[in-house]
Amino acid sequence: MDLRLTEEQQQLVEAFASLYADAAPSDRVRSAEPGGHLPELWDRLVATGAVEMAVPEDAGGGGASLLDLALVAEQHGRAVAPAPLIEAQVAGRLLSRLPAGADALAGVIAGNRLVTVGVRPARDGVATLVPGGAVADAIVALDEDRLVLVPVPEGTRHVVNTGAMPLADIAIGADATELATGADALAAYAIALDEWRVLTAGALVGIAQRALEIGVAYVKERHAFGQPIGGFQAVAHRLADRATEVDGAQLLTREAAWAAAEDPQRAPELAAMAFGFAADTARDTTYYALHFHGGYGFMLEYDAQLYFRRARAWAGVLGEPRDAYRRVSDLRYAAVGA
Amino acid sequence: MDLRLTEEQQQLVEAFASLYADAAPSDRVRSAEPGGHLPELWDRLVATGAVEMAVPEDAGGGGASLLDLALVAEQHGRAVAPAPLIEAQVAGRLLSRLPAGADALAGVIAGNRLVTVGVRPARDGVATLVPGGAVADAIVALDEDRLVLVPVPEGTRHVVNTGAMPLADIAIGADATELATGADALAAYAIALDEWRVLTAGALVGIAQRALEIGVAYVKERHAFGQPIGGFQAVAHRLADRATEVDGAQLLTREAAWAAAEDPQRAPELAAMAFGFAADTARDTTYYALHFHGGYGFMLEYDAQLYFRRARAWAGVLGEPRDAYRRVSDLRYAAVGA
Amino acid sequence: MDFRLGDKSEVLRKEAREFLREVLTPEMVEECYRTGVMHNVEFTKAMRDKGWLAPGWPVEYGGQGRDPIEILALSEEMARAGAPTYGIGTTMMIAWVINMVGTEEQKREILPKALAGDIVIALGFTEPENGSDAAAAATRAVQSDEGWTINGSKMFTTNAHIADYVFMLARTDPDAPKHRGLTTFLVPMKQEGVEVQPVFTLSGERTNITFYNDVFVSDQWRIGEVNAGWRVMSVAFEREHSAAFVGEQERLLDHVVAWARETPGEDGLPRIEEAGVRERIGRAATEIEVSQLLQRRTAWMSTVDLPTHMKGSMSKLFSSERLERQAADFVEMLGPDGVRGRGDPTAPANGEIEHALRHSKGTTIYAGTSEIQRNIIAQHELGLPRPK
Amino acid sequence: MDFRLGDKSEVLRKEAREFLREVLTPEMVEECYRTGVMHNVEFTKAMRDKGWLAPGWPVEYGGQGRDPIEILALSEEMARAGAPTYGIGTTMMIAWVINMVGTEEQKREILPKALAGDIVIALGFTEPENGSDAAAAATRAVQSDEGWTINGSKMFTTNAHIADYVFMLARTDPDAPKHRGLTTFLVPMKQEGVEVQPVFTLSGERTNITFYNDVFVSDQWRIGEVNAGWRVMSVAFEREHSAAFVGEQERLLDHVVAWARETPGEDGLPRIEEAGVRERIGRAATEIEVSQLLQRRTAWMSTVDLPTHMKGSMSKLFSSERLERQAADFVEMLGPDGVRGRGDPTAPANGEIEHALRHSKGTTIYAGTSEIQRNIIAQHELGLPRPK
Repeated sequence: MDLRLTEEQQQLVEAFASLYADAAPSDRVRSAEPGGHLPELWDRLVATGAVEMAVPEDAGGGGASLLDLALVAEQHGRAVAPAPLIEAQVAGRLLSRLPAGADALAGVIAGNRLVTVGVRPARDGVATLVPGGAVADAIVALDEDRLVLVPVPEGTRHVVNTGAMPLADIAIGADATELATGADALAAYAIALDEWRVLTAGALVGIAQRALEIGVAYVKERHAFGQPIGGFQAVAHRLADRATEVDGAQLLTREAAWAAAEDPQRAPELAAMAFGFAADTARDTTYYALHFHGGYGFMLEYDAQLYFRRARAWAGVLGEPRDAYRRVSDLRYAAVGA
Repeated sequence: MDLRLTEEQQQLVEAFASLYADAAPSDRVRSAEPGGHLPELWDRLVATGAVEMAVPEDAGGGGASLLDLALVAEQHGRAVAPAPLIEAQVAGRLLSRLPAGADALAGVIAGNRLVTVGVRPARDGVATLVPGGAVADAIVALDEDRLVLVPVPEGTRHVVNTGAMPLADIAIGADATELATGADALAAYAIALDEWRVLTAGALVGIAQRALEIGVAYVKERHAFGQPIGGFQAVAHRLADRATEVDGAQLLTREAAWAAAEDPQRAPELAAMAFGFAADTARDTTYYALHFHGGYGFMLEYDAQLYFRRARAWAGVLGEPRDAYRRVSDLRYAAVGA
Repeated sequence: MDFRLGDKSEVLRKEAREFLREVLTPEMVEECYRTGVMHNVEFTKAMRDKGWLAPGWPVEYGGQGRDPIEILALSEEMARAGAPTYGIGTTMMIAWVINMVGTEEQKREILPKALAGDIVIALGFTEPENGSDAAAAATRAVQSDEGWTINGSKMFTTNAHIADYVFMLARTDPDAPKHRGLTTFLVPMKQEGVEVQPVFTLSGERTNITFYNDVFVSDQWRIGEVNAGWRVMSVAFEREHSAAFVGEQERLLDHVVAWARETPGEDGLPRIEEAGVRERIGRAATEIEVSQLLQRRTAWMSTVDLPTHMKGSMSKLFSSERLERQAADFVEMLGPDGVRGRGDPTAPANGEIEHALRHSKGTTIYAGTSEIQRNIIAQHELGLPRPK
Repeated sequence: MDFRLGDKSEVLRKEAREFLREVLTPEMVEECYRTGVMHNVEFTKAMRDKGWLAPGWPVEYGGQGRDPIEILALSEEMARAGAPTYGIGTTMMIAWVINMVGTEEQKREILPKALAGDIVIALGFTEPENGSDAAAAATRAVQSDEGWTINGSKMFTTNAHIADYVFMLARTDPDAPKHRGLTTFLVPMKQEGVEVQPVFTLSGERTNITFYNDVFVSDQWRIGEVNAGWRVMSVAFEREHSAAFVGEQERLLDHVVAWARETPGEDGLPRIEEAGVRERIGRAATEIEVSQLLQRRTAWMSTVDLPTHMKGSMSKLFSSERLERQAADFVEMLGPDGVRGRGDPTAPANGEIEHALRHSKGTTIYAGTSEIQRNIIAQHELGLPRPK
């Protein structure tokens, strides 16, 4: 057992922390609302190889492990960064596993094509609430048992949403290209979804962790009835519970990411666990971080609400934590829908 | 709107409070375990007319309203009284609505026959976990679409249970007498069950209320780190939440009992609400009342655990609060199973 | 016992529903959302015409002499419909204070206008540096020739940008104990030195921060005795028996049930057929019943002259906490569509459920945070030592 | 990163499972339930034969030199099987203290017997008037000729009735600040003046209250310096990296899953097919994974010499709170059958789920209540002011 990051991983974390601090401070996050996309940030991410790194080396990418990407995702979440990085990384990896995806992948690696992925199968020919869909050039979607590459039409409408994400509902039109069909398509999509679960869990851990820091800093500073409000047990104990859950969510998410390569048998189960628990944790942590700001937490001018909204929406586009827990039970105990 | 009790109701409450204080102090409650029946208490209850009062006047009883009975049930719960009063009252009222129940009813009113009721339909010919079944002479049970009076066989086994209740699994044998069949049976049973829900809710309110008093008294007296532990917000705030819920559960249960006569259309819905909410409240209140006793709460010698166990079991023989809430939805919005 | 509100209340409730159907147009509701302002002149005038600006005031003061239970029925319907009553509420609260402790001149000047719906009065209690602890107000009022010079700032002065006055709590004796050095003033807003900056919030509601820079207020606008401001405050709140959110809870559940009935699940059946959905809806319905009972109890207690302080805290605490939890739970229950926001044409229930998630978060904060309510209940209802 | 416990741990885990299958007979388990005593001589001897009484002690002191991660695998299996290790735990904890701070004579006398499983040492920290605040101990030890006279009482001295010694925290200088006037003693139990009264508990476990009436303890049995008792206590706890209940959580879930697979619901299908049941099982499985990771982290941290204090609190807090919630939730999930108690032949899962409901309630209380753990985390992990 070893819970330390390698030196390379530490450098990776620091590099992205500093990229986000520089390119996505909270005032820019705020000004990118409601569309939720910051082109300068996206360009920086592409330039630094954040998408390319996710693609395996034999497909021309950087060959980062899912654990490396999860560490980046934590930083992404800490910054509540307005850029569809996780979806683009997952789409890139997915394309790399599909011979028919080579062309699109080339554009992704070259950095001149933004491709994301719909995280639920299309319904009635429409991929709904596709993360990054409102700003992507194309998306990968599962339509029945076909994986297709769908060019995003001009003028695709951004769906207004709680988390100021660049979401869109995208109809799978005649110009969609088939990438895979049948069992191959389903298997590739299942892997992609698990990767998305883990990386989104990583981002949710980052959201929760940063929200906790913001909340703790506030209650240390704010005084009421002659003392810092962080000295009241009603405040301190709720935050202690959250700190515990944040630590747990981080360990679990890192374990799930690690397992993708090191313990593939447990990886799907751990991905569902991490997604459900990180979503619960991000929701509850951002709740209290905001709540203990009192009226200030309710102000758009304060950062707490940025985290509060995204904690709910980033997870919400896939489904609620209860869905994830049912999936855990199914994967582990082979009941319904496993 | 008037939330005051009448003078008669106040006298009723005081009379039963004093009966229980006298006949069922906590050391006797404890000594009646695990069987959960205190014959002297039962005799006192019968002698004071506690069963008879529940039966309508035109059937030879005292004609108490369900609200009156709910007030008695609150006192019953406060004392965690080891006697199947609620089941006997409900059975008496049920028998009074069935012509074929006249004989049995006569014995109930005369006080020489203890009849209770199974609160779930029999399964495979067995009425399971019948409250009071281990000490009853007979029970009323629903077997498919037949309501039957079942003599309790000699040597019926007491089911060991969390709440030290006199529960039994009772097979419906050849000596069972038919009381009603078809729609009549189902309708009469439905009313009886709603009455049992309301009265049990009343008892759960009593449990919660008394447990809160016990918990509050303890945290006022117990000191740690130089102050009464009730002065710590971690303690005080949890108890404030419980006090609020206890008040709410009492209002709701009284409303449900009142509605049986005054607002029959809403009565079933309110009965389900009261049962679910009182069960939640009793569970949570007894939890904290015990918890804030620290190690002492864990000792059988202290009263907190008496309440903790009964809060769970008295409600549990019907089902969990979630079932009650589903029923509320069904009754109100006419979905499944209404 | 009698759990009916009574005929007068039910008649009033029916009348309110008809009124709202007629007067509260979708455009008006939409305007509230768009501007974030819960005050509408046209709506206020229509309320005035019904006599509903001061339904609880005695008839001799221009009210309808209704009891707190009738008023509850009225306000529950207003909240359930999402009517813009916030400005009416603050204005009439302060008008009542003036009616009770004001000078004849103040009454002459303010009451007719308030009762006519012609003026708006905003509340200036909270400051940037004090929230829950209103008595810690630091805004100074210094006596000068025939008046007072005010310096300081007030936070969350909702409606200040459309208000004629801010009813302000200011420190007039910095050397006295904190509750004894305060005085209340009705500060006219249209004057030099007053600055109003908008503050936008998570729910879309607009509030303000207001700054007072050498603002002169004639002694005519001092309300109550000098240094008796804290007593005046208690007059302001004595008719507020609780700030529960039953109407909001009901509105949310209405939307959720409609959604669950018309939205098919994966099996093609309406989602209200699912065990989990039924459970969540039934739980919310139960909590609403409890919220309503707790609120009605405080109203009823005030009709029989029982003190409502702790019971009002229970009502506010329970209702707001459960509203918040319900909104969060229902947004999750909607599944991915739950993230579609109010304002988007594809949002379920016109985005009302998503909006409730954001709106409800404020209800456990303003009008006394949940933590303050729990302190009150612990200390005054349970007799615990004052929590620290 | 590497989340594997490592080969040595997995080998040990397998060995532990085999050992438990062989040694821990149903009769032995049943005896624990019946007597409420989590100590069994036969089991202890079998543990000794495996070298598992002191697996983490250095080899030169009679241990196996295993690292904290291996020990975790071992203790997790013990807890999952419900093995009677409580007496072993307290005995070896104090044996280690003696190994570290005891005199040569004390070591000679105690260590071989402890390592042989021949003696039981109970803990005497808590008193009737102090729970969470152990340093407030009031039991007095007064120096007399070549020894000490002890008067007072200790609460929750589990196993005192079968113990050879109680390791006692006693006040030796009532005038010193509360942490500085304490001394620790190993009090032989078989002597005049010692009285043990049984205390029965909600879970069925038996503990004791012990009274000390002019009990003479020779100075030979003073452990550590006079008035240095609080320092000695820290030695006792320094190897306790966390008191998590992962094994208990796993045992509970094992029983629940078996029940859900074999029990038909109203539709005749196994209950594990129900959405609600799947959700509750999956949530518990997730929380167990988190409990395990938090616990393993503290063990791992100690292997790389990182301080584990706050992280141990997190592990204990999370694991015990979730165990409690899971037990309550699962009992409700069983429906009415959930009230059938351990000991009844009709109880689902042999009553283990019902028993877990009662047993789990203690886990958030002993070894530092959840409130104490939250105080520690708030103060030391988050840097908040010391909560009051």
